[in-house]
Amino acid sequence: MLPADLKKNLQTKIATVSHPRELVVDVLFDIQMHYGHLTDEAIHEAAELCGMAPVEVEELATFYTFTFREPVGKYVIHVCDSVVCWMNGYQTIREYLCSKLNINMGETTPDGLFTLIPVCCIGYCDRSPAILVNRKVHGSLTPAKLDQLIEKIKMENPAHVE
Amino acid sequence: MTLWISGYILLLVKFGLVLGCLLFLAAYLVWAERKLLARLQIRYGPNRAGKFGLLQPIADAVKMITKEDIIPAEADQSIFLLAPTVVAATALLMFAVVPFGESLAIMGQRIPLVITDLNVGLLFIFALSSLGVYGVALGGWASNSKYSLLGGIRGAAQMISYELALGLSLVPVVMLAGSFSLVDIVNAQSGYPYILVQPVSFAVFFISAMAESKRIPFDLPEAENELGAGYHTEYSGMRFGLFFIGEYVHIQVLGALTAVFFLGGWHGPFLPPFVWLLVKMIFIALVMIWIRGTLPRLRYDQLMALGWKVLVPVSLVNIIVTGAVILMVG
Amino acid sequence: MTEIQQKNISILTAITAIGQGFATTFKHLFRKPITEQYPEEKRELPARSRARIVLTRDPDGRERCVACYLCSAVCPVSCISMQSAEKPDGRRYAAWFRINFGRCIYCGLCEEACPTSAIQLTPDFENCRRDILTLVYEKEDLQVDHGGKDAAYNFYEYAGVATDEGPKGSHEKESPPVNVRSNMP
Amino acid sequence: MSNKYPQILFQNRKPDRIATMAEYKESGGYQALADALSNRSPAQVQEEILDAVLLGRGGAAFPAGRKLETVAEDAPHPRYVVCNADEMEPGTFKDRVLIHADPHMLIEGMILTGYAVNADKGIVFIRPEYEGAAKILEREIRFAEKEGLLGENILGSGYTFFIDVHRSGGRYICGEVTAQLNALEGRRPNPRKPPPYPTQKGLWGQPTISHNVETLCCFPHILRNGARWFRDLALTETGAGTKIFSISGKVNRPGCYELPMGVRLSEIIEVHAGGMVEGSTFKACLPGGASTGFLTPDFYDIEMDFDTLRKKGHRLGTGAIMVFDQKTCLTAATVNLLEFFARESCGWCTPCREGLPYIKHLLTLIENGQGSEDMIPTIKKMSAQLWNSYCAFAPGAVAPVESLLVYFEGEVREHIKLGRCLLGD
Amino acid sequence: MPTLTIDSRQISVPGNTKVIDAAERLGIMIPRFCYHPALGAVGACRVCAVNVKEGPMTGIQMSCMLDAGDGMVISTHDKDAVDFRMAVIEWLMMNHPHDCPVCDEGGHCLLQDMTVSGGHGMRRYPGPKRTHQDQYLGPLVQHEMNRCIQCYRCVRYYREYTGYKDLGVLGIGSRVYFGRTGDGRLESPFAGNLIDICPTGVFTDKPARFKGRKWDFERAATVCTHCSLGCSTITSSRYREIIRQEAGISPDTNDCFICDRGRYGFGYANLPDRPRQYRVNGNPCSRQTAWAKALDLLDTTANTNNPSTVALLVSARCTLETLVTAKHLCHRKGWHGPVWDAPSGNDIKSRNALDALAPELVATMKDVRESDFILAIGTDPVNEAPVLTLALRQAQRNGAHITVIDPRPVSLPFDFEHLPTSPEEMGDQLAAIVCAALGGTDLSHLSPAGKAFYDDLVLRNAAATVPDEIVVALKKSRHPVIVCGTHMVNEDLPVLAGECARMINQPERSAGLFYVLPGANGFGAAMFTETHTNAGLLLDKIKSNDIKTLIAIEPEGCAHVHSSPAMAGILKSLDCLLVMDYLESPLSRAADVFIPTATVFESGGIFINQNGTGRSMQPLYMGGTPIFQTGRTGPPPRLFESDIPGAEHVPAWLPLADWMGLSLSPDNSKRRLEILKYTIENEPWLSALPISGDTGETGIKLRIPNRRLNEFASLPHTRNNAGNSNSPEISLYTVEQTFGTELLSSGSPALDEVIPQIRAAMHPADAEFLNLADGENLTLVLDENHELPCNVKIETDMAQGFIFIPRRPDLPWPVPGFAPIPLHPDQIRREKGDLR
Repeated sequence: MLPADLKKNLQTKIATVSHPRELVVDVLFDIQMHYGHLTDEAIHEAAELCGMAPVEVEELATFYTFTFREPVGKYVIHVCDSVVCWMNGYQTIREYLCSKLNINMGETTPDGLFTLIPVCCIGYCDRSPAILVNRKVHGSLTPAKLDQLIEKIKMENPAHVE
Repeated sequence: MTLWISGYILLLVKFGLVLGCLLFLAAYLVWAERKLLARLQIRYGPNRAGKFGLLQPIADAVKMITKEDIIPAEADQSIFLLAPTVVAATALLMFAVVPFGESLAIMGQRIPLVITDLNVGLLFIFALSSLGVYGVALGGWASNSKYSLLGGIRGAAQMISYELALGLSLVPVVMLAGSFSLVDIVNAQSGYPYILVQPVSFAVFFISAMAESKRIPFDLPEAENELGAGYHTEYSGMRFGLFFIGEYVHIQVLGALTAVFFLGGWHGPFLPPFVWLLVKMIFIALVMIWIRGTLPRLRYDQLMALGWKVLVPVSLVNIIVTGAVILMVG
Repeated sequence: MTEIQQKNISILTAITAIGQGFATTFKHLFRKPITEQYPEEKRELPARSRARIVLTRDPDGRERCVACYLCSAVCPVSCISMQSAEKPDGRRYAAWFRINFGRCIYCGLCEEACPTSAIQLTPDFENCRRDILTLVYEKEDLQVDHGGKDAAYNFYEYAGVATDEGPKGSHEKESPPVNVRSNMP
Repeated sequence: MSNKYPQILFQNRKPDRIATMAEYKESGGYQALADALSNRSPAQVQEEILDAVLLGRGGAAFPAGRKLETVAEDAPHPRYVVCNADEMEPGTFKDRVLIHADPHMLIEGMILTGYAVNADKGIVFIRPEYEGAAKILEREIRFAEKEGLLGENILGSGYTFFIDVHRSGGRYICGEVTAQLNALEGRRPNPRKPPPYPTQKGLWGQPTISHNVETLCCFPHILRNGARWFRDLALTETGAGTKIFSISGKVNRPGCYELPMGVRLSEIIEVHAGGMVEGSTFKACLPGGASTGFLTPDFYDIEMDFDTLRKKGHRLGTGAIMVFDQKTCLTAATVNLLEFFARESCGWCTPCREGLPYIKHLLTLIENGQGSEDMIPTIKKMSAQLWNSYCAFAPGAVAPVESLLVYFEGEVREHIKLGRCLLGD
Repeated sequence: MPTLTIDSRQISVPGNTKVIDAAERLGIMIPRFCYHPALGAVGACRVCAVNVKEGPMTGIQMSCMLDAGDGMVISTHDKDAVDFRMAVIEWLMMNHPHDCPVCDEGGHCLLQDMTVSGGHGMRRYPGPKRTHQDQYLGPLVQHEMNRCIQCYRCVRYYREYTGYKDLGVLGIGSRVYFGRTGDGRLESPFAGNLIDICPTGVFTDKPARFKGRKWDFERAATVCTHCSLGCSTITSSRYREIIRQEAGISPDTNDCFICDRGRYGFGYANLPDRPRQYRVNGNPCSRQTAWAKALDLLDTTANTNNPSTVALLVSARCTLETLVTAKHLCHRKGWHGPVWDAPSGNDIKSRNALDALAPELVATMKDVRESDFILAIGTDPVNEAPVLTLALRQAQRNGAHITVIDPRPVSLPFDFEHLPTSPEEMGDQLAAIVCAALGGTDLSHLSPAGKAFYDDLVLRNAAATVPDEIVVALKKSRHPVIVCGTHMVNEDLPVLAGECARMINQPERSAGLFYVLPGANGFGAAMFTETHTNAGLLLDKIKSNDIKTLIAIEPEGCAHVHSSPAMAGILKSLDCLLVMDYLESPLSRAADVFIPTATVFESGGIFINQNGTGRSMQPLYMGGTPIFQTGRTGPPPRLFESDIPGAEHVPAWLPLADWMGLSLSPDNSKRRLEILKYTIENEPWLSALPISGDTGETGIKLRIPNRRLNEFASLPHTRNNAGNSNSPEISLYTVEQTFGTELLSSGSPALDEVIPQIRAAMHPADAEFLNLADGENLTLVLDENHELPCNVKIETDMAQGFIFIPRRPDLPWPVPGFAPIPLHPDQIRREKGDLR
């Protein structure tokens, strides 16, 4: 169930546009923010809000990269695997992340903190190799930098540290 | 009066004997042909019914008689039924003028060993052999099947063509013997058989005779691989058997005629006359089988060319030569 | 002149050729026949001879026939009939399968059409019966307990349908099932 | 190192922060808007743009002025202007830099475009990776509205225009104009096949003008300084204006550089990008993003201009130059590019959906040394056949493959012969 | 008319023709997957590539996307085009499983055909195959996603064509998935068409799963008999069992699609308990015995009683041959009837409708699809004539305004206007709309009757208010169609609707009139049954002993009165009951003589659909007990027999013709032609039908004997005020539902699972008055002997003062639904405790 204020908020937002369905991606992002990922319930709620059929929303949710239909961690790390990053050390970064977090691409750490997902070019080729952490970019990465980043996040989320 | 009656009895006895012998011989000729043909082809031939398959003809006869007589729905029924009998009957009738030996004298009566000694026996034979064509042509036509029809047409064309050569080939023989009667012809050969003086005539006669009896290599009317079985494709059971009998009686008739015209008929040393005739007949039949086992079938145009372009001219030339020789020798 | 000579020669050769032919056949008269005496002498037929039809089994001993009707469709004499049905595990099979050997002409088209190698022709050819109804073979009569000529083949390993052979994606040359809701791009 | 060429779009670019509205105005911003609203008719605006030979900077290089003209005078309202900020071509990042450098330039460009076609609403369609840029735009749009530069009755001219920022869900195909319209409508972003063209029936069936960020940013400058000035900025006869080149790969200073149209590739690499990195030599580059073909050292001196490259059988695309050195296996790079394209195909038409994975699979086998000689003609033929797909996605996707097999066929065959990749990984 | 050259042959086609269609006119079949005439072109599959040699765009082009242009030169067998098509097939086959042997589509699979004809015979792609998990889509459609070739036909059909929204395309790229959000039955009652429309085996017929292959089926074009629309179907049978039905193509009626009721409703013909034996007094007997007994009984009655004590009952499921023979028999013998056994006075209303149907106004389904304004009154399309919904949807997609005036909670899969109105007020609403739309129109050309009618409309107009947009839409409309039902209306409404259509038919606006009639042959039944009687009167006459002998031929309502003492009493007062039917019913069990009849699949027959189009079908198969019943699960018995077991049945007209003294040939097919000849020649109205009985693909439009366009009927001016809202009574109506109420299809085992639970729909206000909540169980006390348990379903979108329950044949019913039943609140009990 969506919290009343979020629902209200979305309803007001939708009321301002002429076609409710044009906001479906924004609604999905907001609901995703609430649940962490798009649960089946979330799909139905988004559908109801936008006046669409659930399967129409599902069509979009399964289409886009940034709508997660499966559970993800608190921090979603998108690792760019397109050609420039690939040329400049994507392999190293990916392997380092996988071994450091002890998961494969597409998986979530058991503590629910990190999810690793490959992504196509994120437009930071000048700072390759680059990753997005919750859509915030981190470029020109080295293993040392990654260590810092992950340690910092882990520090900020003590509850998740086992 | 009694003479009249005894003559009839005698005739009937002769009929019975000749018919029985012919049919028996025909049956065993089939056996012999199958057996010999098999050996020519390194096979065994019939060997299941009796020792050496000797009971095979009887088995065949039983089968033929008991098999269903199928008449095609579209066939011309009466003619279809009649045709085989024409073939068989004409073949059998030809034997009426074939002499088996000198006349016997029993109880003071002179019994000629021929069913009837016609003074135009030769013509009688030609007439019957021409009639045989009707059986083939009618059978082929009445079946209302394209294979049969083609077979019948071929048969008619072939027999008409070779009839001529056959007749011409015998003109020298008649010239030599001076008679149309078969008895006279045989008697004329008491010294030497005509084959010695008329080898060309013999060859033409033999080839034409084979063509007349539709034997390989002249079996185009029934050519199995192109026409099914030709004019008798649609026949089954004993009606088919009649065609079969006709063919094998024909072989015997031709064997006998060859013997009569060229091999001195029943003349021969040591053995009784009719045995000689039999031996000569069988010999000719065996030669025919041997030819069958060796030669492939002619093509239709080859067949016609052989008949018209080779055999007829050759026999004509032979007649002139023979006539000239007779005139010269006197 | 030369032409006539040549013609003479050709007639001569023809006659000798015919003569040779007669000689050959005559010689054959004295050779021992090569015929095999069938019921007394029996010989092993090649494995691919086409005679009695069987229904073979998978390597694991299960029915191969999926009752796809291809053999009955291709049969030129319409001697095969069957009814397909589904097993609880999702396999398609023949609820009944019947071949009328009274009609069968042993052409082998059914075997060629069979996509699962189930129906096969065997060299077993002595199948004459007096009662024509006994020539109608049911599934039980046709089934054998081996894989015949193609012993290793298992159709369900390749077909891609979910059965007890394995779920989707577990068969030969298959990727695991697509997860359409995956977070992976 | 400073740039000797005039900086037009990057005039207010600062290394550490975004140009404010005040700074933009100071550099002459919004003058073109005020001038157009009061002194020019929409038709005149269109004419000026057409005159400037401004070619679309998003990759297709369609004349921007011509596109404006296709919106009929009596077309129904509302009309839309869509700003395509869904920059997902690998190697391209100019739009992000532009928005981060001077967001108001884009806003003014959009208003001007809106004015030129009498549009009612502008929508910035932005990719979710650029969340920062989206936030900046939203904020600056609010500022502009407060200043009366946007919204109802702009600068008292009676012209009303609103701008919304719309976030994509993140897919390459959303950058395709017609697919983008579907995405904006909350439908699956499959491309639509014209006709009708978006300028007749676009978003919600209404006339819609869609432009790339960089194209829109050129509008204020053209209108302020004139079409002639804009054309003269280019170094070549056929080019017009400046182009932002985003250079990445094995160069010392990757980044965005505003250079005149027609600048030589060698100059871009050696002067502006600081040359190749230590120990690397130039092997090839992709001149305009992932959907263009490889430029070999033979083209090292080429003038970077839409027309020149087209004549040589290449495309300038987005002007995103990715430089490969001799240590990079181009087969592997192409496999990576194909991986990207196969993943991003929307799945609408068969050649793209199935053909790209097919070619990718074959090329991967070759790269891994499991290939065979007969795969090369198969790939060639199939690449050519992919040109017959529904939208321009698949032809773009096979561009690197086709050029790989033209210029580097030997290298590919080497893989097959040796059964492995010569250049590691 | 552009003229273009395709493969060196020229053709002229109308503008806007696609090249693929132009080629088809030349007989050149260009391969296609995503293209479908009903769905249009989208250019997704790319398999219809041709090479354009001359034209605006040369080179490889998709023929489905390309408008035929003047002077185009096109090659379909050019090497480039063939190569490209072969490549497309290879791509499609990359991931297609090799499971054709176990796939039900095998044998009529477009992909198989295209793969073979496209020349791609050998797999070249070395990679693994993609797989998908399947979904459960309900009992009718089987899903096997591995086989998908992503042509998008299914979603385009399901979402765009029908308007239902629970099937979609999920995912992206090569992992796109066509399915629902989760397992579950497809909501659309037209989901079965997915089976036809899928070019390969993703959606297959579940009830027919693994039953056989197309080449083994006896197939014939048939006409659907599950409502009055007369959709084209193609029926397949094998081993004396009907296996499956597909949609036939008939542009004037169903286009390319049918509803699931029509698709799966054939089950009654296969039922194991279908009566296949003659019976005398309930005991099985031979045909001769039963025949003799029947003759004997009829003779006795005719001698001892007046012939008018014999009555003949027919229904709308009888074929035209049966109806005509029955009529002539009655006339010749002086019997009572034939009486149309129709519920709810549908017979009278249908006759009224046909009286008002001017030939010029007759609208076909095609007219409905192409209409721009549709006013549906007294009909619930999805439930009464499902395929009409699809026609409405097509009109709506093209921008038509659709209004439904009906008391029921009508739901359609698209946007429309619903005015929930009680049957009494529907006429007023209609009058108000027409009147308002005609305001300002010049009506001077009207005849006096027309003027009088208009005045009546104006009078009625005052009684109702209607939304303005309907009036505006009607005013703008060029091709409005009035659709009028016959079930949920008063007796005069069909006439009113017909006259209104006449009224709005102006020079600038050509109006159409479309009636929804009861039963497959409602048209025929209305034409050939006696007008002065009906089933209700017949029952009265039996009760009063005026009728002593009843011959019931394939009856509708009377047959399905379950164990009702009242009915049993009625039957007891008969001297003789003769039943002919192919369904088992209480009536057939009570018959003195029972004659099993053939279904339309076995006997063929002509049906006249609601717009007067005669459609015939040929017999599909001989009939007889299906082999799966004689052989159980095992093989069929190994017997040589000349008789087909269970094929004793005769067409219903045969005994009638026999009694009438017609001498018919003993040969089945000859006999059929003879009765057709008799039927057509003896009814001048049917003369347009060919004596061969072959009406072709689209049927033959009959000339409806009727009034001219400018004649108006005079209507009763006063309206029936029976439904007084102050009365505490609530009217209980039995209504049709897509599944479960139509007599024939409700016996189909395939549909068992989709028949919904019996729920009593009521307005929230009524529910509040009765103190009932949604989902609550309640019992309706019909009389002292009959109670009906059901479940409350509160519907906001319906008229007040009604309870609607589905008219299921298995309802315990005191009177077989001839009229609405007024219920006093006391008769509505909550299951637990008393009301209030």
